[in-house]
Amino acid sequence: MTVLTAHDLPRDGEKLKGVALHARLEKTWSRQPGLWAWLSDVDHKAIGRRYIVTAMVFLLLGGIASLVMRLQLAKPESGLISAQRYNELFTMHGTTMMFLFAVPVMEAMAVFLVPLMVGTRAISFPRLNAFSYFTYLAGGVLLWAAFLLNIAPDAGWFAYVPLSGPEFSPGKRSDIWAQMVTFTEVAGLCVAVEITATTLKQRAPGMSLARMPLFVWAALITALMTIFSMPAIALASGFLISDRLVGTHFYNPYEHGDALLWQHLFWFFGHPEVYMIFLPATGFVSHIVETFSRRAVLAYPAMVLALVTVGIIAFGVWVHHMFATGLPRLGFAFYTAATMAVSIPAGIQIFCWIATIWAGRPRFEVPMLWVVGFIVTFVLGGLSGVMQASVPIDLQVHDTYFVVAHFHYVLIGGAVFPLLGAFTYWFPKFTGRMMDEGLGKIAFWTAFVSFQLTFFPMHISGMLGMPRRIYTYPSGLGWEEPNLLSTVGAFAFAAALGLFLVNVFVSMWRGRVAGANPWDASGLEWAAASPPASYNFAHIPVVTSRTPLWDNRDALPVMTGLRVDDRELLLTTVMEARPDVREPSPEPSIWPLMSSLAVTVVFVSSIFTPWAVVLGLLPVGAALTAWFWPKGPVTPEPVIE
Amino acid sequence: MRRLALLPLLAALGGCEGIQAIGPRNGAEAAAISDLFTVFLIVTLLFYAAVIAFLVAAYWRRRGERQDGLPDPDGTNRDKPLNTALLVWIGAVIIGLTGLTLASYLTDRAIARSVPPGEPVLSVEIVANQWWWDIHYHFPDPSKNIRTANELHLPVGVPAMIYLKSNDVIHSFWVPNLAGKQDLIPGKLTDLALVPRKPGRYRGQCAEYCGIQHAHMALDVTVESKEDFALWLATQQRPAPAPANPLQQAGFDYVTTRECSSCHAIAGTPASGQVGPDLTHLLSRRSLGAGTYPMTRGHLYAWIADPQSAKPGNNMPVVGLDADQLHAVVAYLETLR
Amino acid sequence: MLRQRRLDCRVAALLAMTGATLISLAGCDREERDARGKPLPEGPANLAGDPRAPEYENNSFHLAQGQRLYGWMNCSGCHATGGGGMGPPLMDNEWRYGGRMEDIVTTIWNGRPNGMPAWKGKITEQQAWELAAYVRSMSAQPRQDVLSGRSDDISSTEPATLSEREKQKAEANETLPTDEQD
Amino acid sequence: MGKAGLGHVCASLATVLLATAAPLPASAQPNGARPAAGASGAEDGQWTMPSKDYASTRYSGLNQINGGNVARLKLAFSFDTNNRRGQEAAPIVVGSTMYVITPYPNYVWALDLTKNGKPKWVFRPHPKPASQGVACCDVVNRGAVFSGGRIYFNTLDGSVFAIDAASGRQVWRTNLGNINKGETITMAPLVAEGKVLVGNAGGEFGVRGWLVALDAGSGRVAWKAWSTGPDKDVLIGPGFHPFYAMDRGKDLGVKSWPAEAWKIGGGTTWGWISYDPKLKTIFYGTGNPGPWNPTQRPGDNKFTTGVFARDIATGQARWYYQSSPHDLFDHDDINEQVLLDMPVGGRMRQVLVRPGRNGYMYVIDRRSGQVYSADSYGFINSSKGVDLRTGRLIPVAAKEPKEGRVTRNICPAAPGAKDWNPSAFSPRTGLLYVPHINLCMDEGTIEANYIAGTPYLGAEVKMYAGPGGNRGIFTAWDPVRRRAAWELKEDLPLWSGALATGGDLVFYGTMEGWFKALDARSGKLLWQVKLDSGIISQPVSYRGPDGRQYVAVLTGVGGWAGAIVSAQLDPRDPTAALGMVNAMRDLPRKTKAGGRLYVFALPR
Repeated sequence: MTVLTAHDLPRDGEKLKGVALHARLEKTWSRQPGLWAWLSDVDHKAIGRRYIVTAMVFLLLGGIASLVMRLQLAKPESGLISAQRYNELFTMHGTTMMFLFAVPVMEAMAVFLVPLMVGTRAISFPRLNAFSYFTYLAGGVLLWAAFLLNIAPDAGWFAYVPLSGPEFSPGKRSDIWAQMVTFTEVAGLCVAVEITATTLKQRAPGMSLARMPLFVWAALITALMTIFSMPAIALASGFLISDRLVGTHFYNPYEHGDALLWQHLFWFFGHPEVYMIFLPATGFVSHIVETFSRRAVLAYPAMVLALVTVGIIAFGVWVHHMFATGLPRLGFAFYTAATMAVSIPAGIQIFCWIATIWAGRPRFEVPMLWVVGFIVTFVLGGLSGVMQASVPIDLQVHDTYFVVAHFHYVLIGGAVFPLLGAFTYWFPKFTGRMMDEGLGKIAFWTAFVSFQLTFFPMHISGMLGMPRRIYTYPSGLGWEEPNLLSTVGAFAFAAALGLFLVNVFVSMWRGRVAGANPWDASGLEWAAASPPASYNFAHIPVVTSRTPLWDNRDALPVMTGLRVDDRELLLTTVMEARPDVREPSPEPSIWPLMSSLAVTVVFVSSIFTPWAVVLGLLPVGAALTAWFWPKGPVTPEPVIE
Repeated sequence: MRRLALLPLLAALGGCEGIQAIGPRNGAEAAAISDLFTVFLIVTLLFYAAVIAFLVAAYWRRRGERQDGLPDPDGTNRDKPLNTALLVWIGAVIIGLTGLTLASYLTDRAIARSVPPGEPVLSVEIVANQWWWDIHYHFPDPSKNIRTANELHLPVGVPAMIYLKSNDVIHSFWVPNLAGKQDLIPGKLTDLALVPRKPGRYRGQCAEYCGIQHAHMALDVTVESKEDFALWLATQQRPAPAPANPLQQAGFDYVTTRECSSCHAIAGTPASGQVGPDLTHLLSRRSLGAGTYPMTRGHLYAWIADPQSAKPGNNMPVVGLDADQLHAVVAYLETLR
Repeated sequence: MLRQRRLDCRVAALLAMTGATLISLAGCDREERDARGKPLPEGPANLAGDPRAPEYENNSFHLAQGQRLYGWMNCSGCHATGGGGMGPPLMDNEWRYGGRMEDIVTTIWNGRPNGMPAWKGKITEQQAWELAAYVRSMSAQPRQDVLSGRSDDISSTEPATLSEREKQKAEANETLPTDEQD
Repeated sequence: MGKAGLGHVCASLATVLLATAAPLPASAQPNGARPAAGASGAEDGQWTMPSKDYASTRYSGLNQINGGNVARLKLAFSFDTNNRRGQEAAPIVVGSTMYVITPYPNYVWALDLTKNGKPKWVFRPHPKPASQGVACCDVVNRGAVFSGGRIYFNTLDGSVFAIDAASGRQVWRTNLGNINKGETITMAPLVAEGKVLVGNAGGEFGVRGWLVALDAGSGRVAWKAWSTGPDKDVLIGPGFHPFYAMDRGKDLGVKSWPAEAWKIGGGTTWGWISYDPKLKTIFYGTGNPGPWNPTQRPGDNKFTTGVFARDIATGQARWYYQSSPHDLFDHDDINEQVLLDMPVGGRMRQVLVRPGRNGYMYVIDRRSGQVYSADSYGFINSSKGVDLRTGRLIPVAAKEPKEGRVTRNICPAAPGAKDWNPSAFSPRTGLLYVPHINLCMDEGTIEANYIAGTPYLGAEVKMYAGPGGNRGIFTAWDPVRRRAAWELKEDLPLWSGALATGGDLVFYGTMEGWFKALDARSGKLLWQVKLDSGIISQPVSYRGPDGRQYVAVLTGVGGWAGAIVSAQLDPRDPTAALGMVNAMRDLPRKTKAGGRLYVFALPR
């Protein structure tokens, strides 16, 4: 072979920069036009955007479900919809919001933001990323198609056995639910792996763990939690399906199976899941607070520590969902303590954010408003959570509307508010334009007020003894007023979110065009263009502090020498992020989609026959083979004499 | 916000109102929990107030200050006091939580001891079904046992051990005025001690989603004086009276030989079905269909004519009685007092 | 950029479309819980292909109800889990009085001389149909996707979801052991 | 029949024997046990009642066939009853006529023994066909009785018939049972002191048990003693003196039940009755309480699963002993009681010996009802023994069936360590020959629903072989030394009765269809023949008109254990036939349905 010298390969650097470099990189990284290319795309920004859009669609669907339920509950003994329909609706609402909106949208934000924040050109395993999206989409479509076909699951979003078992949930409703879970498990695990690898190996030179942005920390912890908790639910739903399809007895108490086994497995996943939704949100808040307080977040080490602590404690609290099951009473003390302990790291974070505002020069723009709304709302939810950590109190409020109020306070107040703030904040990165400020403020205030109107009365209906998941209720128990209030509030809240969406669409077309760093923020993602080029960064930035763009206001130090004729990434060491090796990143491919389709066929048909699992392996195997087929020889690396 | 936050406080402390509320202190456990709840409420509200105050202050502090918009990266050098404050805050949080955990633990132990040893204990077995409560009172002399449904009677002040079973799915037994929840889990035997303190009529409801009619699985509870309870018991132990007139006789014949008797039992008659609620003293109860209807003649007609209209999906079928049969059946059932 | 965004919107469109197309496919009433039974002419099963037969047989909710009634009405006492005992087996393809839905409903409703009691007046018409549907499911006669894997009960027969559908004999097998006929 | 049959027999004679003999040292010197004085008459070569005599010895003094010549035993003649259900009856021999009663439809055949069993006449009672639907464990009949020129027998649908033995014409008929409530009659009546004693069956249907005494002449009811309910129904009066405190008290038949439950509480009396002419007392056992699910009937459930001693004239109870208070496992106590006079603790006592369903060999005083001993004769893990002070069974909590949860490995299973099939007693060896079973079960209970005429069980059962893997045992029990003299393991459950003869032989049949003769002292297998179908009936021996000794037995597998063959149950369902099918899946491969009488004798 001909011995090449280093000069023969095109690399970024002195010889190749500016427009020429951009053109060359564009040629290497950008996507070809056309639907086929679109389906084969592996760009983390494109996939991230798709993830977000899809998740928002599911948010809408879940939201509509909740509105119908609120209408039904507006007055006692209402006959608006049948009991069966109502049960399907709350199952769809919970399932959609937890499995198809909240967790995926947080993954989506990470998929889009993390590579930008750590200053790399692509996410690790980009094809896996594409695969995970399509798989997630398939799961969501499966669930909602079932709803349209009148075979929607109706056993609640945590599908307790034996109710969801073969005897008491005839037909395929519960199987569809369980398989939808399997879909989202697979998708979630894929993303978790990518995020872990990206954060640990692809950080810009100099971005040691001690300089890693807080959202990236949150994403990392979340990914690790996903990897540890998902197997539990996979086991649970696997047992359920085999009980229902091949008559195993995992959950059959009569044959010494155990109905509580389900609850243990489910909540061992289910409770960490809540923090998988909450932790990324705290990441958003940290970034927003930092940018709009014009100073670094107070006590960075404490904040990181808080994230890690939550991540660990999250696995020690699942039994607080089972205080009423008659497990040994003394053991409960531990779970009470653990649950209470979660509010220590949470308390630290809250304090640091407020202290940052205190010590900074706060600018109350829309993202910041959402953060304030978050603090006011989430803390209340957190405190009602502290109440439920107490066994005796929980025995009263468990499964009442008090709990419904609680988790909407922590999930909407604690995750959706920051998320909406984050949308406004990173909107320029998604679209290249700014969101409209006026609309944004109106949307926020309506959302904030109507949220309280919707969910605060639920504390009261709960205290007045209203259990959750009842499709109707008698008059005379004092439940009428709170429920009516909630219904009114719910519609106002929906309107507010509608307004937010309008703002999104309007701004997408007519929003003020944003520069690379419209908020004058400090993170690397703001060093890339808005929206970022297909290759994110022309040169890989070098990081010297926690707030790079503030500390190097004139020009960001960069490192050069990556090949531009091939998709090449720079891998760095885990702790110190010293440059390690150069690594090629996979080309676009249609096979992730094909594999995803093959997997879909297996999962869906295994609802009907166990043989699907065996036969289905063939197409899956074929698709994966094509996926991993070694690509043709690239121009070889030079041998330097 | 804080003004709103007082509402549950009122709900919790506003004792008497609510026959299915968490606040009232009608049972030993409920009272203990109610106190604990108040403690929690006060402590948490204090913390909440502190946070909000801090937030507002943080905002007002810098209001009106001209902002050059430039970030202040070396702000971190002036953080010493704040870091100290953070430590103080963490300390406060930990102290608060420890206090609450302790309070919660002690209350829990106290509840566990709520049945003093040696006191006369009433033993009641409650079997949950989709979607009704099957209630058995057990006595040393089995021939004194009684079976009723959807209505629990308890003598005031007498500790009652409630043994809980489920025939199908997981249900949850909950009479908030008296005590917290206890799930009924197939294949397991769970129990709960009730110590009613105040005579009155309360209402409980299944608190674990148990299928299509979860909403209509209520339980009426009557706490009464020992005398009244003894009276009630004596009535329940009596078999059903014989039909007194031809109409009742016709109803009797239908109920005890036709579809009804395949599922329902009426003591003293050939009807011995075990699948459905015992009807021996149907009319002595406050409601029909586990809280679906109040117990009135009209609703009796409605329920028997079409149990699927108000409680669709429940296991009582539409038998399709003609008018005469319906009148007869109702006439007979009305003798079951 | 704009192209990208339009394509993103297609995702949403895709969702809606799949839904729509699926709807146009079989309108699923096979899992409808109709507590009140089919709005069809009442009265005992007319042996000529009663329209209620498929309605009940291919509805998983009715099958499930049939399964519970089978226990509640003590069918299991004589016929066990289909293997029989005091009564003949129900899981095989031997049908003394015919194995079609209509035959089985008639057997349940009117009883049979050699020991099968008449359930007319003890259960409702609908319950008889539900029982018949469940009885047929013991030999996997209904469509596979309405069958249940097992009940929360003692483990007994192989799940209907896995078992081969028993080939139905064309006509009822009326012949009984000679000594039982007088 | 002739050649084919003989050929078949010879062929099977060649086949290897299955049973494995495990003889313990045979008891050399006799133990002093003998049939109750006056309860068994002198040997007349006839066999007039299934239990042979009032003491229920099932012992024939004839000794022409003995250990030396039994190997030459040959088929004399055979007769096809043309009935393919389970044949549990004992042929009755009076003079030169043999009377055979079939299962439903309960034909009675009179066979002329002088003409190799040529039918003289057949009587068809035409019982209601619907009665087949309420017979818990096959449509069996356990035999007819001859007395005073008449044949007395019961039909499945609850009727009692008296027919003229010579002509086969009906003398009277009395209906006692109501099949619409699930009441049937499968037992063999006992005729004594001009009374026909009949009990009902249907403990699986929540019927209320009773024993009725009919006037043998007219068929009118003399007295009726219920097994549950107030004392006046149970015929409990001043003369009632149970030995143990637990059985004393007023109206226990009501007070030991939840309200009303006694009305559907079982306690049927479908088994054996013995009679002591000296004491003028009958002894019989009562069946299981209903439903099987014990949680639905808290209390002792008197007077089920126990032994009654009654005055035969008035029916007034003398004493009662409940062997399984609050029965948990369907352990009916209807097994036979063999009346013996034997030394207990050095003194001769008038006792009854009964191999109980719950696995204990009870020795009970006939006068006082005191239990002298109760020793296990099979494998038991569901109880720790019998407390002789209180008389109560010592339960094992872990084996109690629970609602909604299977309890595993309960031994003995629902049919007990021994079911209805009666044992035989030989005064020559002083041993009791007990054909019994070795089954365990998994049982779970569910709330039973009562609908008149349908099963009232609330239990789900799966049975299987007990320790050792053999489902049957033939035990020679020494009632005095209170231990087994020798035991013989059988693969399949033993569902046939035993016969002991003066030739020191014991005969019994297996469910594969082997008819066997053993040495009464050592248990050595001396002769066996494979017959067309399994044997669950009661072999008898008699002196034929030609003076030769004959041994007769009915084949025709069935009953609870054999229903899988006789009713063509589906072996894929382990819970079929109340869980018995799980233990009998192999039976269809080992035998087929049948219904033939075989009579054997030594060649001339």
